[in-house]
Amino acid sequence: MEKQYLFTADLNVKNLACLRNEQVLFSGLNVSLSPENVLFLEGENGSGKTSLLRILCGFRLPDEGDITWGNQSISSVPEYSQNISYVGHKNGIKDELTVEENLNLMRSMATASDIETESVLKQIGLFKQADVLSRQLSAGQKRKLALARLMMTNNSFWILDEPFTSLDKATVVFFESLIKQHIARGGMLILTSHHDIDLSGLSVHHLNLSN
Amino acid sequence: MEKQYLFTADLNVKNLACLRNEQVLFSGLNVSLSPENVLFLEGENGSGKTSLLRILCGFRLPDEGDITWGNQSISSVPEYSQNISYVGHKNGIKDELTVEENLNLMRSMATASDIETESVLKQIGLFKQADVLSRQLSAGQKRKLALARLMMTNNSFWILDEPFTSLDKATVVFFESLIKQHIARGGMLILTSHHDIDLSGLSVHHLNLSN
Amino acid sequence: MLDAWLQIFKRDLLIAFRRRSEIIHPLIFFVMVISLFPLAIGDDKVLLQKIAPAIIWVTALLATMLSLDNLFRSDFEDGSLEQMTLLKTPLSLLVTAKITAHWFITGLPLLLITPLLAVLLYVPTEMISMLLLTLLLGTPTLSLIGAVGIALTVGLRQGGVILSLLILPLYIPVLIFATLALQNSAQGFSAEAQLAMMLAILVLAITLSPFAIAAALKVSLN
Amino acid sequence: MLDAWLQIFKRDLLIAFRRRSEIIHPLIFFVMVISLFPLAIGDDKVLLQKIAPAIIWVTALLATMLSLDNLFRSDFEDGSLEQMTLLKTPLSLLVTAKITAHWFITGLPLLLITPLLAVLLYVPTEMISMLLLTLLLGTPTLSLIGAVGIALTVGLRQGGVILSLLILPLYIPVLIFATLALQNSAQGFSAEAQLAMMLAILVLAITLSPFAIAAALKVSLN
Amino acid sequence: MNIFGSIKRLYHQFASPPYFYRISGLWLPYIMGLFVLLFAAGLYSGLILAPIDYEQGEAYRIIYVHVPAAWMSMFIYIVMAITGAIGLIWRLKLAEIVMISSAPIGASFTFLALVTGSIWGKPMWNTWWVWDARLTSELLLLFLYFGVMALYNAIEDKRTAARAVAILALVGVVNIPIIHYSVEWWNTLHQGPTITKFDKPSIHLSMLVPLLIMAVAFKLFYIGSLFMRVRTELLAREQKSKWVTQLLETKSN
Ligand code: HEM
Ligand SMILES: Nc1ncnc2c1ncn2[C@@H]1O[C@H](COP(=O)(O)OP(=O)(O)OP(=O)(O)O)[C@@H](O)[C@H]1O
Ligand SMILES: Nc1ncnc2c1ncn2[C@@H]1O[C@H](COP(=O)(O)OP(=O)(O)OP(=O)(O)O)[C@@H](O)[C@H]1O
Ligand SMILES: [Mg+2]
Ligand SMILES: [Mg+2]
Repeated sequence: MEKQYLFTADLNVKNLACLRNEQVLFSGLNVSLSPENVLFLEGENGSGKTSLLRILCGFRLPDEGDITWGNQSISSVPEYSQNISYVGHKNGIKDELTVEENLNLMRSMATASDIETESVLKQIGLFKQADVLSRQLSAGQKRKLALARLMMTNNSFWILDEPFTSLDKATVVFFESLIKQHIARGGMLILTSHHDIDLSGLSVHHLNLSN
Repeated sequence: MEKQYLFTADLNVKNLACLRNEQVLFSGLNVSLSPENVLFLEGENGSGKTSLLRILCGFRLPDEGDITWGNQSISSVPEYSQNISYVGHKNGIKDELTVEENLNLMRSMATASDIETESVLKQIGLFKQADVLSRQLSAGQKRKLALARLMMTNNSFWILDEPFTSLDKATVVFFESLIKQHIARGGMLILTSHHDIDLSGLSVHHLNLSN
Repeated sequence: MLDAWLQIFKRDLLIAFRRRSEIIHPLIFFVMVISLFPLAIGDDKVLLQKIAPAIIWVTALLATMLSLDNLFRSDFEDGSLEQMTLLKTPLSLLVTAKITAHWFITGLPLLLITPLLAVLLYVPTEMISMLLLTLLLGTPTLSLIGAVGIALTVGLRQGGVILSLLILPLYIPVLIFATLALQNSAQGFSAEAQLAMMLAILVLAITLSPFAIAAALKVSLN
Repeated sequence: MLDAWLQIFKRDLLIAFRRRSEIIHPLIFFVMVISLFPLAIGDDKVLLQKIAPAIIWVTALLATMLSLDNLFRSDFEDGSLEQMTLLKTPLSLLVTAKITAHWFITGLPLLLITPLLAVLLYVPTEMISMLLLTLLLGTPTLSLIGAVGIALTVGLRQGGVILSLLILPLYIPVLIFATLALQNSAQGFSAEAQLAMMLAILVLAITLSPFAIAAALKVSLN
Repeated sequence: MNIFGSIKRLYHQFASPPYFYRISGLWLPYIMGLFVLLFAAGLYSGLILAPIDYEQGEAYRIIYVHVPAAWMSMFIYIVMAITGAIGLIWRLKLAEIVMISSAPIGASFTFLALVTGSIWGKPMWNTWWVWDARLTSELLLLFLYFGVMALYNAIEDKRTAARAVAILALVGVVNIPIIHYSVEWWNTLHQGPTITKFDKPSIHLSMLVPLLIMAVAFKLFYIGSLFMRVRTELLAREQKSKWVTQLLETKSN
């Protein structure tokens, strides 16, 4: 049994609004999420899922509303964003580094997890490619590497935008079980996906952004 | 009932091999595909699906083997590649053009189909975004626009690499029906997808590249 | 065929106008870099007058080279290049559309602003027309040759291909003939020989480089 | 904290060595552009000697500006930048790691090759040390200021496009002080005032620009 | 209730778009009217009442446009930097709009200073342009203004654009002292400080007074045209907000 996460709290979103090009994407949005819970964002293409996730990460300022983490505004809790593992549409890996170098870099920049790089490589099936430049990976292999970020650190809040694009079925199953472990350890997760994801046994809240 | 395609022939792949970084991805590959048929490429991440598709498009030369189109080597039939509609991992749309301009550009560069741009916009659900710069689209909206390429021209050979990434369910259903129409008109299709695609009623050949 | 040419030509012009800055940038670069020299040298009229043609030509050359940087890059990265190779119109023809558009967007404005800069650098008025003539004959050549280099580097981004190493040596003949022509005409000699040579190079570049460019681009798709 | 700094520093050096051309390119550019001038002007010793410091400085400035182009671009495009803002170490500190690495990769080689180029341009040997001193004080400032411009434009696809409009005006004070220092010392006057000024600008740039850069990068992520 | 709180409240009230729109609409006619009066007075006293300069003859009279324009070019840039900082820190929309609306006005004054300067330079120095420090740094100021406008136009999302521009304006503000002190740091052709040495202005009072009148007139013109620009920009940005729709309704009735 893995260790429980130490740093967790409730996330509360109140009356949130987001504009793009003077168009309201969503407004008056209220959500909250506690540890051991999953928030599944749904909505058609262009409904604002990515925009919402980026606001939660702090990349983008909301046009209205407040986001609190344990009753404090997220902008006043620096630990909040340091505790996020984000995998967005972009992979966030360096093409010019090898697979192993990329993994080690991810680990060294944050509170590292205990797991060995070698073991991660084996689990995501890139052990043979450890010394290959990431540029030479296939689309799905790159995505695997991006998701491996989740295993390298000890962050309790995961934000995943369409995480399973290009992944083959076996890898999807692996990451699904990783998500379950994460939740069991007291983690939190917000994700979007247009494909069905097996989250059976977890407490999943759905939020649909289409209107 | 739509018009049948005029330019079609059998595709034959003989003894094909592809190397990447001195590693054999596949070799001794034999496939053939006739009009009104679908070839579904399968295989785990990094098994060489994209590489195979790019060879068929003529972007990459095979390391061994022959590809013929109606018994002629594809390199000696310039019409072969002009008859391909390819949607790869990259979208092939110009960020700085509006949605409508992108569509018109796709149409003007090849044998155009009869369908009106406006009607395409409505069908793919981008009618409201017609004058939006493509850079400002969401991931899924961009993908829709890339796939709209299929509707703008009269090409009988479609090559689709992971076409439905980021698409919402309604759009997936729409493009599935488009594929069925295409095949009914005597078209050919090669595609890859890690997600299940509803191709019921079509004659689908499966080829698995994992070994 | 010509239709596709026109479409690409129009597309590139349109994109440039959308970005607007794409047109102004080489111009601003040209003006700014040229005005760096008087600042660095000091306001010495005789000296500036002497080196003005060299400064203007070297800067025009750099502005052209730098403005080319994006000529195929974005088409390569967004996948448009793949699509272009699947068209009826041969790629070698399509690239000429792109280069023509590029010259209209960058080369022409340079020509138009040159008289003003020449005056600021104390170039005698009777030499300005010769300066313009050399630029008119030279900048299209620079665009064409530069495009070959860019095409080679676009796919091999990682491969250690060094743009200025590829391009600048090829630019040097143009530069030498142009400045020789200017020196000759400043001293009252005829510059016809040099101008003829520049014209010859231009014709050669127009006929050959499209094929080189198309071939290089196809390699980059591998 | 310092650990993350070192990691980014090492990462950037490693990537640069992987690409190799990244290191050589500004150097090649520097050498080639400087050698264009004797070609364009003709081998006039007195003239070249007079304008050599100006040429070297203007070219160094351009080389720095151009080499910066990719400083944040690839981090932005592949999503590493997003990840960097989620770290414990403040972004303003991490960017200094990147800029330091960048200076070691581009600024330092320029310094090392300058004596050779100076000799080729007939710069008197006693002036070379002053030239190096101005470059040593100046090029880090150029990197820091340039990085602000780069950070502001990184989100724009056409990034490099308005770059020179943003950056070159900010470079000019450095250029003026450096060339004034050189002129003074060439005429046997003291250049201390100018050097002190350059040092002051450098200190100012080191203390303030990291914050401006980090803010600009965050804006780009929007 | 403390004084600090009431200042803050006042400030927030003034910075709220509808309030600003209403107040500026009330003030605008007076500002422009005063501008016209002062401008006429300045021109009259400068071009007709003030004595001829014993060295420069009539040509010097261009000073009444040149110097105020040059001052405005620097003043407006500083305003941009300050409002930019306010916009960055407190995310005040109005500050952002004031900043970005100032840019074209500032650029125009800079252009005016350059043109009048070089018109003046022709009789004085016998050349339209010299590459000296003040002239060059003023030219740079023009480029900085252009850079600000170009960057703003290049970014679609206007709030993002405003933040980016604010950073640029703050960084570029270092150029202002360089312009101002350039005549002291470098020996240049350009006139040294004559007016700004307040302890002992080396200019005759009868020349100084019209100059100061013109300076005030130019400031008023800036404020007036700034108000007009800000008002249109506010309307454009807040199209969909309640106060604008109400405004339009009352207008159309
Ligand atoms: C294109 C040419 C010129 C430019 C760009 C220019 C620029 C400037 C600038 C920026 C200032 C304001 C300086 C400050 O307050 O810090 C200024 C002030 C002034 N300029 Fe010029 N100028 C030009 C030509 C001239 C000429 C030809 C003259 C007359 C010989 C002249 C006379 C003055 C005077 C008397 C002042 C007021 C100085 C003071 O601050 O006390 N300028 N000019
Ligand atoms: N540019 C490249 N240079 C060198 N090797 C490459 C390059 N692109 C891909 N490869 C290698 O070729 C193999 C096949 O890649 P390909 O992209 O064809 O896989 P794929 O089947 O499409 O995978 P996915 O399902 O992830 O898209 C991979 O092992 C990869 O490492
Ligand atoms: N950079 C941008 N500038 C302006 N508008 C944008 C930008 N990015 C996205 N938008 C707009 O914001 C809206 C929401 O985009 P977002 O990426 O959040 O959608 P999404 O729900 O993630 O869609 P998808 O399922 O396709 O990923 C879209 O309508 C899009 O047009
Ligand atoms: Mg999305
Ligand atoms: Mg693939």
